[in-house]
Amino acid sequence: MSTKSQQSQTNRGRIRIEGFDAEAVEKRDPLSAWQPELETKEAKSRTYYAWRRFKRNRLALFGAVIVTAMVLLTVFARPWGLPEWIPYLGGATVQPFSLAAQDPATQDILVGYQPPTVEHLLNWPPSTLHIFGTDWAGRDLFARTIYGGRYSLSIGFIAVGVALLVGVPLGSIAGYYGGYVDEFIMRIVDMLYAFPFIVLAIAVITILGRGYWEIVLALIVVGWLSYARIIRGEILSVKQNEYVTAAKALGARDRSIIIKHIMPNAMAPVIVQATLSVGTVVLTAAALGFLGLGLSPATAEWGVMLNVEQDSMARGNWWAGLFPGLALFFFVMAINLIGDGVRDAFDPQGDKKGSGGFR
Amino acid sequence: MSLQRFILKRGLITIPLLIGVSIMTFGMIHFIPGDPVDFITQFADLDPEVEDEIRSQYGLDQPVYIQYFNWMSDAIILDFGNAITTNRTVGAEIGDRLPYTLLMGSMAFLVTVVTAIPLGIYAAYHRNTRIDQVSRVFALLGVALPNFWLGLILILLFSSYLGLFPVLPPTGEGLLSWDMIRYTILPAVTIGTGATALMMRLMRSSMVEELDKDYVRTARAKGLPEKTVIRKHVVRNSLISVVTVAAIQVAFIISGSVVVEVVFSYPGIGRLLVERVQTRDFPVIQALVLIIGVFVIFANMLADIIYAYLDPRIRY
Amino acid sequence: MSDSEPLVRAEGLKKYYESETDFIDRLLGRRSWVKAVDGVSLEIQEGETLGLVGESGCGKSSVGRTLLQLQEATEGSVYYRGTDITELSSSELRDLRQDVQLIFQNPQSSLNPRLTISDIIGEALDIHDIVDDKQRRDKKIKELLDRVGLNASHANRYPHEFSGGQLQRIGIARALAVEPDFIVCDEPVSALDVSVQAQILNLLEDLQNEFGISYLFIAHDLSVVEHIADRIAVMYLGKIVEVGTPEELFSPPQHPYTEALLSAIPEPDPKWEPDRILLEGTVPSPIDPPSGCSFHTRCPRVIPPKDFAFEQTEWRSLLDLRLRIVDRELSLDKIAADSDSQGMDAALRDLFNIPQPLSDPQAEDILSEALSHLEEHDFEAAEEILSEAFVSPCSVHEPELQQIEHGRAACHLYDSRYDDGSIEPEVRP
Amino acid sequence: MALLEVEDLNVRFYTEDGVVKATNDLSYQIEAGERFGVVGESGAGKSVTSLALMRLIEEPGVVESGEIRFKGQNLLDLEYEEMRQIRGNEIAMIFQDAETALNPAYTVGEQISEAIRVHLGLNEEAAKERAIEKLESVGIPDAPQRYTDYPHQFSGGMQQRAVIAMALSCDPDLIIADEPTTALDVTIEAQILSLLEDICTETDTAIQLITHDLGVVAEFCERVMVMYAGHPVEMATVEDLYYNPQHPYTVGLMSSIPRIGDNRDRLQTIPGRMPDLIENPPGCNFHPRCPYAEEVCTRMEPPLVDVETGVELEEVASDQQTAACLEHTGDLQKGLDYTVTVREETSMEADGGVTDE
Repeated sequence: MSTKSQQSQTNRGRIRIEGFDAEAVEKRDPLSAWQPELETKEAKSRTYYAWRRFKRNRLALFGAVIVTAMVLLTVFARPWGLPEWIPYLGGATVQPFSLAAQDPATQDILVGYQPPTVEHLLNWPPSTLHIFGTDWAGRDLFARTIYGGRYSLSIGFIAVGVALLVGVPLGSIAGYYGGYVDEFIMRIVDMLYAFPFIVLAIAVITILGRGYWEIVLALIVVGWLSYARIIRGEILSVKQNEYVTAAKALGARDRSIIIKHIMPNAMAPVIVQATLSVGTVVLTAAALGFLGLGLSPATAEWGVMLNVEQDSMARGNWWAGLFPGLALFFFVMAINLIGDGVRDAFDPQGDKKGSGGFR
Repeated sequence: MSLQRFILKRGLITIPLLIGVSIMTFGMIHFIPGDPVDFITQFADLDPEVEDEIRSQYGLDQPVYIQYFNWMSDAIILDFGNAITTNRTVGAEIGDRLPYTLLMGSMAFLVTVVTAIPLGIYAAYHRNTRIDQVSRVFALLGVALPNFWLGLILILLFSSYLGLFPVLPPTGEGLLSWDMIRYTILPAVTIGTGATALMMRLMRSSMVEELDKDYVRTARAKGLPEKTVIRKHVVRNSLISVVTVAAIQVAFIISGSVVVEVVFSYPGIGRLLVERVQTRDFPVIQALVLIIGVFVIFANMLADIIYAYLDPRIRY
Repeated sequence: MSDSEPLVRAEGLKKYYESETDFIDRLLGRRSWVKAVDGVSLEIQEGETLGLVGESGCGKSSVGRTLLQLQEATEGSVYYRGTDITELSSSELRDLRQDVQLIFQNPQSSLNPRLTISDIIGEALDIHDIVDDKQRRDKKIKELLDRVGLNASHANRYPHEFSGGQLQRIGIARALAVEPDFIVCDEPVSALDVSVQAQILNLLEDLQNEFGISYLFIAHDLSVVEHIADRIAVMYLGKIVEVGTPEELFSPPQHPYTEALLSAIPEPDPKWEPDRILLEGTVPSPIDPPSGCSFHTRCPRVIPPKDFAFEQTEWRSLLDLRLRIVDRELSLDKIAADSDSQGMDAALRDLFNIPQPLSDPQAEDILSEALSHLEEHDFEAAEEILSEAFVSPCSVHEPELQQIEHGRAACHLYDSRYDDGSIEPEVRP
Repeated sequence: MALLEVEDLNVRFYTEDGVVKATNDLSYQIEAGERFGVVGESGAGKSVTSLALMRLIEEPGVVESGEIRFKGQNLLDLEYEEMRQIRGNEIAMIFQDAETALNPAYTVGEQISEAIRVHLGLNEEAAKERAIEKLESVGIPDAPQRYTDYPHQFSGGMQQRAVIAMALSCDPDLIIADEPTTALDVTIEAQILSLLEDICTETDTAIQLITHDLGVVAEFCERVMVMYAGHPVEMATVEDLYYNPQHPYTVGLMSSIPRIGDNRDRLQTIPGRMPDLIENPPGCNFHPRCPYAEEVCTRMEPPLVDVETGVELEEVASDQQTAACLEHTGDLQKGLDYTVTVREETSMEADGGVTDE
């Protein structure tokens, strides 16, 4: 600092106040026990606050309970063995429990379309334990419904997981590097977006044919688009933050900037979208099953079951289609509740409102 | 940027998109493992000569890009060749079905707009009250209910038990006859439920966002009556952003119609698509996929242009 | 100024951004450039603070970022200790980051919300391998926090728990971690309250005294810069219009823009009687800056044209009228309707405070002719007449930074060649 | 009776983290035609005060107690419809950020004339004419043309002028200007301030100017209230406040602002930071940051008293100086120890307050 010359033409700065001794305050012992908030609270990350908000959201917890329960039901529906191709252990049973008394595939034409009645629930003859009734072939609907969850749920989680693995890296590259890479990737996304979700899935099925992994693949082809779009948009906005410039100014490499600074701050909306997508994907998979473009008609998949029973439902055998539909509905609803909860946890509108108008 | 300029720009962006979509649709058949002739002949055992004849008849002996150009130049004049299963022209097949889907789609769209927008506005204005909670539950139901299952239940309830609507589609009636419209109500409502839930949510959130804007506070500070504040400054602005959502609705309704038409045995293009996928009638599938893709692209373009027209920041 | 090579020196620095053109424009080859920085030269000595002042959009932040090579310069060179850093490879640039650092305006957005304070400062240490083992790293972080006046026990907290002033201290600690010799401070106190602002300014000064760091201190507030800078550069529309020590800058003769800027700052002294210079209009767009001296459209001291005898205010009013005609920003119908039958000529003169008649009869003739064209709504003719007759060197020649009585300024007022308003500087006396 | 009398106003925000005490027993008056400043750092409760006057505090904020008398009438008692008639008509507001305060979907002109139509009952044509007049009066060139422009077509300074024109549209008696120039450059700020000053003198409108900039206050206002942590800590005419501050916080603020040409090498600072208004320090809220604080300050909450008599006043005359520091009630032992010097003029002693020694 240079010393300032005395004569200032502007006649500014005439007033001078001296004696307000800030250092004295810093040196003296605090007069009272009062401490600024920072001193009294423990260190908590934003993830912690998000988790706390999620836990407080009763609807979201309810959703989480339903999803967990359904996952457990499907896992313990029937015993579970390792695939045959694994050497030595092939065929070994890993999960020995069986919640469903009957095998979902056991037919008994004699009891076909047996409605669920109170009698069935109270009388406990082991052979007629059909609490959800039976379908046209006399197969136990309870067993079929909880066993059928294996298809829908696994398709949902696998397809969303893989779609994330495809969409997030592609979207990130597009968003971070921009330019021609961005143009190329996003134009492909735009083109695929021209086809409605299920139409595109049907088109892929047309090419690949039917089957479990074919459905999963079709749903991945359809699913990665939204993640790529969202993460790209998020990255474009996160990139504007000065902490990214700060990292560059420190000499950080691109890779470390993406991993450390950009991705953690851009992921929240993707996670929300992925959660909600599990619901959409399960619905679409069931719809494909319903349209006869999914698994084979004998499979206990929810959509397929509804397809097989649609005419008899219209004829009044309401239970034949009620339970698979309800299962589908509860699962998707629960997923949506969780998704909403996650969104509110990450983007606490309530908090912003909390101090809204106050400044 | 002027509006004309915006339209020009938006139109120019659409061209490569259309080309891309057409190439993808055309390429579909070439991704399928196996010989295209087999699909045309339905895997019949034929002499190699006959096969070659079919090959040249369908232009399959030419290089791929020539095939594309031929297919595309025909497609532009809506000539998609003959359907394999029925041997009628694809154009005629689709022409028969398309009006029904348009009828159902527009009814569903109407249902959606008429219910979703007022409900969304109402919920947003009374946010965090019981009314808002109820609307949230409704939205959740709409999103989570599988539309094919909902359709089945509606048939069971309204057609089978109450007999309010016919179970089977009327035959021999015109498109806009009362019977046809009555028959279309249930499928339209089925699709509309999901679409309404989606749009209501978006309307609500866009309105909530608007309500927090500074200019709403300004309008209140000006002493405008609350009704004017909401109608003029909040609803109008949030409607502008909902226009874009309407385009998403189009895709959503098309998706829905594919499934719901099957549930109701409705004679539209959705059911046609599903039927022909099962019989592997590729010319029809290709034509339908292309038409749907082009339709969605134009719907999006239209929405963007309307948005630009409504938003003065783009208009001027 | 010393003769030795300055620590940082920029020469003819230009930074143009492509303005938001869409692809139709690109297709037609029409591109326009935002001239954020348009030929800036400056030098910063070791241990010196150079203040860079200007209004929003004048390009001061771009200068800072280009100096650090966070943005590529469109033209010009930046020398750090004599080497041209615009030529460096990316790995050499990374090494340079250990010597030059940046402090940001917005303390909230400049710290990653998902990292703890020790992660944030530690990153700087890790990138340049400043400490090798964890213990020394922790100790160094604590030292840094201590140095910037924060409680070292808060190292594992997250940014959202701190106030703006504390966050700014963390930002300073991060910059200090690599022990730089030069720091660009980009509006470091603008977002802070006055009491905290003073704390940060004092901290920056203490650090300078302790470590001999040089600063480029960017701000829009002259009173803040005056307190921290050894020299101040004033920017207007991408160019430096005046440089000097605070005393030089605040004592006349000055660049008219500096004068206006200074006079606009409200003084916290109710009895102070300002002799205020109110600038008309707003800063022109940097896409298409005015010809000649870019300040001439708002300057209260534009040199009058050579052949006329104008009063200064009269000339300024005339210039304003001309600029409005050029922009076609006159609703003649409304003016005519409001003129109370006194005629368009008089109404327009009224509006722009142009006397009737002008003090120079020759100029009066030209003006009345132009006004009569306006009466017929013929903007083009009026524009042509006025633009042809009244030409000032300020609108024709771009002034260069030159030595004036105090410091250096870029203004034709201090160039004897233009004293008479002539526009042909070749004809030297 | 003053134009505006605020008495013991308490505004609370019930947030997740606790109750935010945004204003605490706030009382002040504004006379007709007066230019009244409210100064304080961010979080001091300035804006809440202005929103409370308009009854525009939103969830989860509540006006807990107090009175706001405008022309003798308690605004808090009014029916919604009556209050609406006052808003924009008798009390108008200018917001900080003109860009967001204007609705992007309507023309600037329409946004001005809608208020005119509502309050003055003019028809479309007459309202438009009046709006254009107002636009002209705030110095917008070519107003008839600009009337049909949209906000995004205006520059920042012009937008702020339009917002001012909007506030003026119904000739209010009181304008509440909330940081009207903070978002603007100094040269534009100077234009806007001189415009506001002209308007006030011409139309005899009172202005409550909220700002954190002590320079703006000195230049524009006649009387000032300094706020700290939701409390008014000092109220005085600008001359008194700047030349003879009586509350340690005011003193701290005054000594920490950088002034051009004051030849100081180092700025003085106020240590620490403002409390978060949820859990305020006991006694005097300022004591943890105050160099003059004593043990008594942690126990007693200082009332706002006349600095000369040490008496709490029911009604404060406009030239009286009041401050909320125990020094003035005689409870402080060591007193305040600071000096105010004015260069090239006689040095004024303010050692330990004026009353005691």
